[in-house]
Amino acid sequence: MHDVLLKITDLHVSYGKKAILRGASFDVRNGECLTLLGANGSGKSTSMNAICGFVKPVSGSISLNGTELAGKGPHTIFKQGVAQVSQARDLFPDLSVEDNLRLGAMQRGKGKAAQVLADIYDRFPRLAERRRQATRTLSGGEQQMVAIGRALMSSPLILLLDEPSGGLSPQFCEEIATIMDQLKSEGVTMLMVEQNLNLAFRAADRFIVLRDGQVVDGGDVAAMAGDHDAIVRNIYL
Amino acid sequence: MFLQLTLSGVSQGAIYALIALSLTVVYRSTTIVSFGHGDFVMAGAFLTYVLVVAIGIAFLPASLIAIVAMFLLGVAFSRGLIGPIRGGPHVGLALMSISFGFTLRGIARTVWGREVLPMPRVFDIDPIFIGSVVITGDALFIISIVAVLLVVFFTVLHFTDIGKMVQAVYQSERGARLIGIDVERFHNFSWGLGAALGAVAGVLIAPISLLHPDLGASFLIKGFAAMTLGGFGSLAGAVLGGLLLGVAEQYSGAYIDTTLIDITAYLLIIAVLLIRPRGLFGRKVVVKV
Amino acid sequence: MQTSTGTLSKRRRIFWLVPLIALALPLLTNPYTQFIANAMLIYTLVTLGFSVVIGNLGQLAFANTAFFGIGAYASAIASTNLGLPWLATVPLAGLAGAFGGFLASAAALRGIRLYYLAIVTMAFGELMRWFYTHTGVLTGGTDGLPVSRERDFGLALTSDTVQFYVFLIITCLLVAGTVNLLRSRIGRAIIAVRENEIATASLGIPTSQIIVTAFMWSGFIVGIAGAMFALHTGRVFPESFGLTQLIVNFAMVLVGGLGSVAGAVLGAVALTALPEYVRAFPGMEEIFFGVIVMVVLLVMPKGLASLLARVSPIFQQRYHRD
Amino acid sequence: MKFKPKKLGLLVGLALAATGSAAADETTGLTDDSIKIGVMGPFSGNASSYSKAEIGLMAFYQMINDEGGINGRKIVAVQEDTGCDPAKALAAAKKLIHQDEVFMLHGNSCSGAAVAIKPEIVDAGLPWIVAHAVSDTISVPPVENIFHGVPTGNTNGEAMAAFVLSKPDTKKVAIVEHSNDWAHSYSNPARAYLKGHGIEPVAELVMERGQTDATAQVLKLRQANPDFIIGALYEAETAIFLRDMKKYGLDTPVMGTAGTDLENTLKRVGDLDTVKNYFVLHPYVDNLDGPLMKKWADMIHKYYPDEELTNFSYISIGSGVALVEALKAAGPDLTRSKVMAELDKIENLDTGILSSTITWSPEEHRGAKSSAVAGFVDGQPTVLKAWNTPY
Repeated sequence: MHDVLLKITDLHVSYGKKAILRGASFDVRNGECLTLLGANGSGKSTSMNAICGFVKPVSGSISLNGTELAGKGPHTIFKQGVAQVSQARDLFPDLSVEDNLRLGAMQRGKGKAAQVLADIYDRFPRLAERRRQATRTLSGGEQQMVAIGRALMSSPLILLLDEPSGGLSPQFCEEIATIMDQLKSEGVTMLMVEQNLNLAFRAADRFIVLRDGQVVDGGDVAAMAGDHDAIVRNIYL
Repeated sequence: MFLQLTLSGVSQGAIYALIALSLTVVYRSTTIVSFGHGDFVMAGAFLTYVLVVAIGIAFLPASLIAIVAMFLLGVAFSRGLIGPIRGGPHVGLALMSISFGFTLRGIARTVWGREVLPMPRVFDIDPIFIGSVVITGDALFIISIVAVLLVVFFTVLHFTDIGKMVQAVYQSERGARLIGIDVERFHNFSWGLGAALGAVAGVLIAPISLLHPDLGASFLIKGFAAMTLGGFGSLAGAVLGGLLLGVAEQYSGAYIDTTLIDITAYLLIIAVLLIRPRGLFGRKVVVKV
Repeated sequence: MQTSTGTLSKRRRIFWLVPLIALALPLLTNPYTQFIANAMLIYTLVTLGFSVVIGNLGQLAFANTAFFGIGAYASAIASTNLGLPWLATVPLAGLAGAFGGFLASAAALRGIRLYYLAIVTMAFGELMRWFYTHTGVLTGGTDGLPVSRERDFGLALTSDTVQFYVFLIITCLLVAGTVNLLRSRIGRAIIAVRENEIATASLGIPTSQIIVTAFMWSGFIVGIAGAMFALHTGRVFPESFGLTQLIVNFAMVLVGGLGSVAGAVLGAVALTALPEYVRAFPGMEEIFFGVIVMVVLLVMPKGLASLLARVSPIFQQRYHRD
Repeated sequence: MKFKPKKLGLLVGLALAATGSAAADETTGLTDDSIKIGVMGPFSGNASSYSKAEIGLMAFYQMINDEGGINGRKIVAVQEDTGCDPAKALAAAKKLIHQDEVFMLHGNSCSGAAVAIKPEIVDAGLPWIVAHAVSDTISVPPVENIFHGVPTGNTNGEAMAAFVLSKPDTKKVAIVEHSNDWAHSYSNPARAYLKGHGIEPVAELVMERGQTDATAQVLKLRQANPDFIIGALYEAETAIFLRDMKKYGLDTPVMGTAGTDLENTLKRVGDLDTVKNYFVLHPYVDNLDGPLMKKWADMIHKYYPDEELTNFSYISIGSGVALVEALKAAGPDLTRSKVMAELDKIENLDTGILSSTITWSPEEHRGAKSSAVAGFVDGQPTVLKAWNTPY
């Protein structure tokens, strides 16, 4: 039996009058990596933002280890152990790499911050070299490392990754994939939105497919091995 | 005469700098320019007056109480009046701050409208003479208080974790949410801080000026000019802009014509627009939408 | 905006109903209430002009009071220094106001936006006021400049009632003109610039020209309102065009409803009447104003116009921000 | 469709608030036991400190009423706010004349507002005594129904300049003023008077309202080195100007307007040394805290116990005394014409408060033609006729 870490039940989210999520339900289990697939506008990013508290659900439940998160503010949810690496990365451009990282632990995980910071520098030696540089001077891939590092600083129970490979060169995609492999091996629970299916299937244990704000398909990545076409068809058709 | 003008300009400019800084603190965190800020300055001065004259508290504790009270008023304003309409059109936000300031002014006017109130002299420091230049106790007092305040402010901002968090929110509000900062609370805090800094300016003006309900309006414009001059939204620029404006007023008054003193601020705003819209010190005009 | 021709003509009919009913108003007034009613017409134009720039074009420009003053002074100067009859000064005031609008739009074209634009345009207004104060030869300085109220083309303009009919005609024409402008391609482009300037430009619409047009139209109608104000008070003073005036105009736009033509009328009428009702409480006007605007912002952010829209869908104008 | 009735309702409601139209009637505003007088003043806005004048006037009315009124009639004052704003003042005047239907008007601080409403009042034809605003254009050329009950700008400016020149060897005079009509109403006649005596100002400077620093002005004055400075500044700016003069060691005498007084200026700047060379126009018979003024101070405090008294508080009372004389003389069968005729007959009336007597005639409606000056003599506020010459 897997124990469920994050349980989404019948989630409805709207922007104004426009309904984006219409009763989506899915679970994220401890230690796994779950990928959300779907066409543009199917509600992937909205799911992420709803979990983080950036948008308030109209109805439904988001429960982390039994604690209800729906309706809470983003800072409260963050303190419960949900960290997101957003699509735009949203770094602090004029602050140094080290400050960006350290800020990740200000609201959660302050006690272990020094240790985690050292771990992150081990993991991303390039960031250690550039720790005094302002993040706006970094390359896209390096910035993504800072974003992931910053999220890890809070020692989250679950890490949300919104398009981690977005806008990066193939070489960097490979690097990101390696990083994710490593995170998985360390047992970090991850929920990911990823357009790059190679990356998505390499990293993920399971996937679900969203369409028009509802879950229409899902399964084990291992079981579906080699049948990506079927999934792609399910996403876009 | 030149030195004397400069000195007096710096002393005036220190107050403009403080007001510009308080406006910028609010603007950088909330993207709202507080058009009612002059009245926060006025309210700070009046509160101090009431505490000193009517209740009989000594000036220093009275001004501290007034500053704290203005902090709380700023927070209350943010929570009660700005919060509900955040995300609406900016016109509404601008008018909300104008109306709140207008109301404060109206309250001051109904209570003390027909009086011009003198603040008792606080620091009767004898003026210092250096050659022909006079440094008065007031100037010394204002310049040193503002200097200390600025040093503390920028030290906290750049060298402490709290300051780093503040910078984080300034640079990316979404990023700040991603690291668990309660941005709404931060906005409220910023309004409080802005109101409190404005109140400090009011407290400093009170002993050298006289109190009347329209005290704040002209200082608001000076604050705007300083802010524009320094690059809209730059904290250090606001301070430098304030000092420059203070000095520019004195020079234009003494060397050209005294009718220009009052419009130096406007002329500078227009000149900056025409020549260098990003301000003298701004990297670029930070207009966050 | 999709409207069937049926609703459109219905709306047109309603539009002309208001002035028709208003024609009978002087029967019910004394010179004081007539004076206030005239002020309502003036402020209708002021508010409408302000609303075009703030509500429709979406630019936070505070130059409105400057246009108002420019119009008033243009009228008074033409009347006193050139000896023109008042009616002849009206188009001049409109053109002067439009020129003011052109100057103000220069700031917007330089990429100055939002609060920065607000501050720059505010500075423009205050500089104008300084100019009125310090060029006594032309403007009469702080003693003010009288406006000739001699008979114009057979009209006894000293009479508040005569003024009312003249103002009513001018106001109706300009309100109709504004409604038509906003319905035209230019009007739709103005809204498009507000919603997304870059996207609008990418459609090949000359956004700079649109911005200049909106500012100049705003300056034109507010400038004419200035000429009306000059006649209304008989003498113009620099102090009439200061920051308090700006705040009052601002409040009218917001209370009426941003970017709505009906709202401009309602806001002007309501907030011209209000100070007269609170005369009994001297010194309380600022508090009344402040509190009313704050309450409107909190409970009725789309202003009085939204009440109308609730009453009848005919008034559902899409000019304001949803 | 409900839009129209609603909007019209608002207008109609406003209209109905009016009680018929006002015919210019000789006895409008009169009953057997009351006279309705409209008192306009800047009760709100940034010039509201002037409205102390109207408060003093209304206290005077109440005193008259408590003493039994005039010919069996009591004065009913209808107070209206002008905010010192021309448009607002015009609305106030129209309201008093056509809606409240007062018998006459009395009061008015702020020259700009008074000048703006003048045509309206000329048309309406009811008596109007201007009790505070100083602009000569209000009463020159004389109009049948408009009377000026305070020393006007010309009188004031000349009195200021004459005092300045009464100091032996005054050759160089400088002027510091606000750029508003109030300041010009003092400074322009003073300039004219100086010019008549062959003196051109050595410096003409502006200090705007709201300025909290006068360094530039004071340093320029130090360079010009005048023998006397004429300062047409409001209360707050006067205090700041005097403080900065002291700060930079300039001890030239300063001649101020009737807009400030010695006692309150001393209170505001805090030390005698700063104001010892300050002189003000003083249109009263005694120091503000002198024995002859005490009864008037007591009178105002009887009806307005919390009122802080300044120079403005007393300025309108003199014209009130004159009005009461005229109303008494007009007898019980009062009409507007009779009151105006009686006002025109007032000659050399000692009001017991103004240092100038009041004289009105059909040819001259500026009633008060002189003003004394006050200054500190041996640390005591003293009313002066000329330099070193007590009144």
